[in-house]
Amino acid sequence: MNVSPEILPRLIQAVADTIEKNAEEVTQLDQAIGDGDHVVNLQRGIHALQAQSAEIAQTDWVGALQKIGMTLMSTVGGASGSLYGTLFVAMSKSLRDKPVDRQRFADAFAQGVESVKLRGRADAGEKTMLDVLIPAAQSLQKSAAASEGLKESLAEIVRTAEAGVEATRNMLATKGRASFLGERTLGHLDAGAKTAQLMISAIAEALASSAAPT
Amino acid sequence: MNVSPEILPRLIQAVADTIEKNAEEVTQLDQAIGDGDHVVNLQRGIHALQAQSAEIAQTDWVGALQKIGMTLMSTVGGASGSLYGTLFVAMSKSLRDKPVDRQRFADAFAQGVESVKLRGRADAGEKTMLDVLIPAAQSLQKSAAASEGLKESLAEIVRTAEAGVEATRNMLATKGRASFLGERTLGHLDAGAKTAQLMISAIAEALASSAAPT
Amino acid sequence: MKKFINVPDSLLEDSLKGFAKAHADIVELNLQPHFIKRLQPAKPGKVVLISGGGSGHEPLHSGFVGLGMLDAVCPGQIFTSPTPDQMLAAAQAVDQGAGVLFIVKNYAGDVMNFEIAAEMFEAPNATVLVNDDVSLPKTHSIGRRGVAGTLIVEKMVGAAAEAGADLAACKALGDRVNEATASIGVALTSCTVPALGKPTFELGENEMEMGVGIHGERGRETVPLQSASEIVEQLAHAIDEELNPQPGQSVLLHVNGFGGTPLIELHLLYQLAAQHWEKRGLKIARSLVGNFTTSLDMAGASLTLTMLDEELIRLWDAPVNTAALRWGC
Amino acid sequence: MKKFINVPDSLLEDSLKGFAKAHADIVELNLQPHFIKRLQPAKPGKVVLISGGGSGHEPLHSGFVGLGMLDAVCPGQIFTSPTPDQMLAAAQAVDQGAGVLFIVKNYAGDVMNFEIAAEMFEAPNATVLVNDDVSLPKTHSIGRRGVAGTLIVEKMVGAAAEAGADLAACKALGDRVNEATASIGVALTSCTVPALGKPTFELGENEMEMGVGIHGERGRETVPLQSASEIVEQLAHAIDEELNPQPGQSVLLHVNGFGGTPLIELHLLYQLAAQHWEKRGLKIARSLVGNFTTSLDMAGASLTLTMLDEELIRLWDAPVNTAALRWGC
Ligand SMILES: Nc1ncnc2c1ncn2[C@@H]1O[C@H](COP(=O)(O)OP(=O)(O)O)[C@@H](O)[C@H]1O
Ligand SMILES: Nc1ncnc2c1ncn2[C@@H]1O[C@H](COP(=O)(O)OP(=O)(O)O)[C@@H](O)[C@H]1O
Ligand SMILES: [Mg+2]
Ligand SMILES: [Mg+2]
Ligand SMILES: [Mg+2]
Ligand SMILES: [Mg+2]
Repeated sequence: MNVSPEILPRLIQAVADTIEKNAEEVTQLDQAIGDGDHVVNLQRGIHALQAQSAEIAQTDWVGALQKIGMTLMSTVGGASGSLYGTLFVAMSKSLRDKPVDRQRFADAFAQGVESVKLRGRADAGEKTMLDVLIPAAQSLQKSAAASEGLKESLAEIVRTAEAGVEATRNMLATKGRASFLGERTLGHLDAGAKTAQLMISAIAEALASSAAPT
Repeated sequence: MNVSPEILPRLIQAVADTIEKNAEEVTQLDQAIGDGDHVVNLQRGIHALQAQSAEIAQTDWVGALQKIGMTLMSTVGGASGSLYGTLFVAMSKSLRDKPVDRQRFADAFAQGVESVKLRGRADAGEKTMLDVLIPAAQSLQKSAAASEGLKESLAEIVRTAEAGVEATRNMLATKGRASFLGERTLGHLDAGAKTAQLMISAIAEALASSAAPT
Repeated sequence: MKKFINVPDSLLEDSLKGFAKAHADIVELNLQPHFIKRLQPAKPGKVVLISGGGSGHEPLHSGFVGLGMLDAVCPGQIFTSPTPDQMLAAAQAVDQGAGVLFIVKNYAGDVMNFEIAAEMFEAPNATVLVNDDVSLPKTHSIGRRGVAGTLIVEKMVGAAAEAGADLAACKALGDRVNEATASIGVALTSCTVPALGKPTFELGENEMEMGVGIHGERGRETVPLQSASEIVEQLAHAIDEELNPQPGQSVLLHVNGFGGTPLIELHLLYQLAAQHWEKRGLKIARSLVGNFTTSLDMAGASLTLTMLDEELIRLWDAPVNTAALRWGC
Repeated sequence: MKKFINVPDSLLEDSLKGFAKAHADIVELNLQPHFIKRLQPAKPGKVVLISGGGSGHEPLHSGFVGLGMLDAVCPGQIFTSPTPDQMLAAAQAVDQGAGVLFIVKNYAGDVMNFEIAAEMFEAPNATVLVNDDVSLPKTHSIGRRGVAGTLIVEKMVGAAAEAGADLAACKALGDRVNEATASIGVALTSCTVPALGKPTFELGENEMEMGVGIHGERGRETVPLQSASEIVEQLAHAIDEELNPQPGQSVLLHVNGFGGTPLIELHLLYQLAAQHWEKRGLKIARSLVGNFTTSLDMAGASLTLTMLDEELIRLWDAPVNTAALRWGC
């Protein structure tokens, strides 16, 4: 990995922008089969990250990811706060005492997603953010192993995330608040899957545009 | 007065019918500048009177009016319940130990209206039922004194009551619940004046149709 | 109409039965005519307190029957004053020989019906008329309405009666507390009277009614919806105009919801109101926040301020054991 | 949106400040992070009880902090579970060396956040998961939700802790009360989350949501609006299916309003529910009627039944001194 945490403020901003732009749509998703607070929750966390951007940019990946995780954990709240917090804290833990490269970063992300599965007692197919995170982790692994070009690899993860969120439409929710609605969740996208996709896509696009042409 | 209390069931029915027929309109009046319960209050009393119709018909005027007054007093509630209760109880009292004739009946009604004024600490021009009751009492007195034909006299009181309720439209309410709305009461008819007029008119028409042609 | 109801005609009686059963350790319901009295009668020689009024304001008044507060209440139909036979029967049932104090909110219907009952009741009695609503000028043709301050009068006089005050003292105290109390409210929505099935009035999405009573009627004027801070400033201003409290004055601050306003908003209003008066040097010695004097499902709230002295604080703190207010026992 | 509010962002904190000030004789507010604790700390050696969850359910849980009930609560944003740092800070602040019992309503967010806090907290602790909502099958993928029965668990375990029960006993008691409790609710309207400014869902004038939770979400199904008697029969039936109470069984009947339903309707529901169970030979030994576990301004209500024995009755009756429940002191 040839990017340092100095890029984080730009990525945080990209995430903030995409959530802001799609806020209305995501809120409607969470109002339809949840309680409608998902965007507001996330934005509270994103604003907290923005306030710490400079600080985060000046540490190493282990410190930065830990800080991001703990900040999300203590500001977002709800189901998504504990899960995103867990994701980043686990990624930080996984990178401890190792030089950061592309494979290790893919491993760390996979490790983070595993921790989310554990914390949420959930897996793919339950109509949650995991339906985006799990395939995204696999896509990262595949392209890291194949040493694909960065741009190609980023485009691939964007496609994967989009397919992941779309797949939640016909799933029956069995985890989280939406599960209480049973059959009534059919036909709706999951809000957490949607924001996971939006954030992954925004980060990928920001990375792609900042990377040297391959 | 050549009518006995035997006519009361028919009059009570006439009153019930007119209030029923105009319920929606009166409720709108009381919702506009009051609390909307006036018709429901009155109907509670009228139903109680209907249940006692037979009994009332078998007593004398003093007993009948006393019974009507006490029944209204204990079933209607609100401002109108105490006032209508007072009206009939005072009429009963005024007829005590006297033979009932037209003049005495007109006197009794006037006495009843006086008692309503006292109980309500109100007078003509304050946008209440008194704006119908006071001119109605005067009309009764006038036609009794002039010994007008019954039909003519009844027609006159109907016209008087209608003019009375219409006059409340441009009055500022200074008594009762409507007074709290101050200027906002201008342009609205008073609900209690309206039901007083409806009842007087219904009774007059029932008496007219049951009276021998003059 | 979105209500839990069978038919409007039986709502009141079934609800009274439910209230009496849920609080069977404190109250007893009389059915014909309707009144609620303490399960445990007052001691002989105690002045008894009777209040009442239209229903739809719960917990006022039924929730205030019990040791240290009211001896009996007469619930009328919804927003309709009760009838004299109720008050008479209640008075006869709870009188302990030391006199009856009627606590009446100043509305034509309540005043006249209680007056008739008082005239019929053949034992010593007196009446305290509560008229704490400062949204109307003091010179209003029939005087100001009685609103959320009523429970403060009932609580303090209740404590005095329990401690042995005689009828004249109870009456004088009631008048004094009423004088020391000012309230004003604002409605964000109307309410729906069950028998009518539709809201009493319509309000635009960006409008509110300033200076409302507690019967779901319109207030003094319809004004644009404002922020909580702006609303509190206006309400507090009207109260200050009336009571003119001086720095150092101890007060009881009561934030009352009209039934449809959640506690999270009432506590926000309390916070803003407390700031207003603390900034003016007042000491908020006692507080009460909640839906106590309601208008069915109306969204809205009122502020009430009572100027306190040592005696009134002691009376407020005295033990009370009712369905809606309970402390010290 | 018809609310008393300045800006949604500051509503929670200002409201918490108002709550803490209005009840300054009972509680204290910590600002960073947010938690509310008893003003008078528990005695050393007492198991401390901590609850919490999203805000918007007031008086749950903040109104239950005080002697005989909770030691601290962590309020999250509206309908959003609180965060682990709140729970950790609260636990550290109130721990008296005998262990911390977390009382958690079964929602993914609450469960995970409390779990993280429990993992971080380096002292003895246990968790009682409340899942009393029988509108969902017992086999539901993530288990049933915790709703209005939560306060009953908090009250009874609170009394036991006050009386010196140790952590294991408190945990076992909490599980037992939870097992003995069943709730189910129905919504007549949605509610409006301040940050969103519009109702979470729309319901037709003649529709209701059967089997709702307490976060303003839709329930199991939208059904035609029915009479209060029909609604009570359905709710009671679901509870009977679960608890299968036998004639002679003593129960606590709790009728809970969701915030926008007036007491007159709640007492009607209570009357109908009491009739239902008395007809089946149950003894309604204790009752609680009011807006206790709310969903902001939602109109609706739930029934909760807890099967009682001598011990549970004693724990229910034990003194409690909180903002929302107070007796015996
Ligand atoms: N157990 C779980 N495992 C994984 N993701 C979950 C789980 N529970 C909820 N989620 C995700 O969290 C999202 C909801 O987040 P949010 O609205 O912030 O929290 P809450 O559900 O507490 O209101 C859901 O859309 C879903 O994607
Ligand atoms: N002081 C009064 N004197 C005479 N009539 C009055 C007085 N107060 C009210 N009314 C009459 O009573 C009517 C209202 O009756 P009603 O709606 O039954 O009682 P309430 O005002 O208590 O709801 C008014 O429209 C008015 O005509
Ligand atoms: Mg949500
Ligand atoms: Mg009226
Ligand atoms: Mg009325
Ligand atoms: Mg939530």
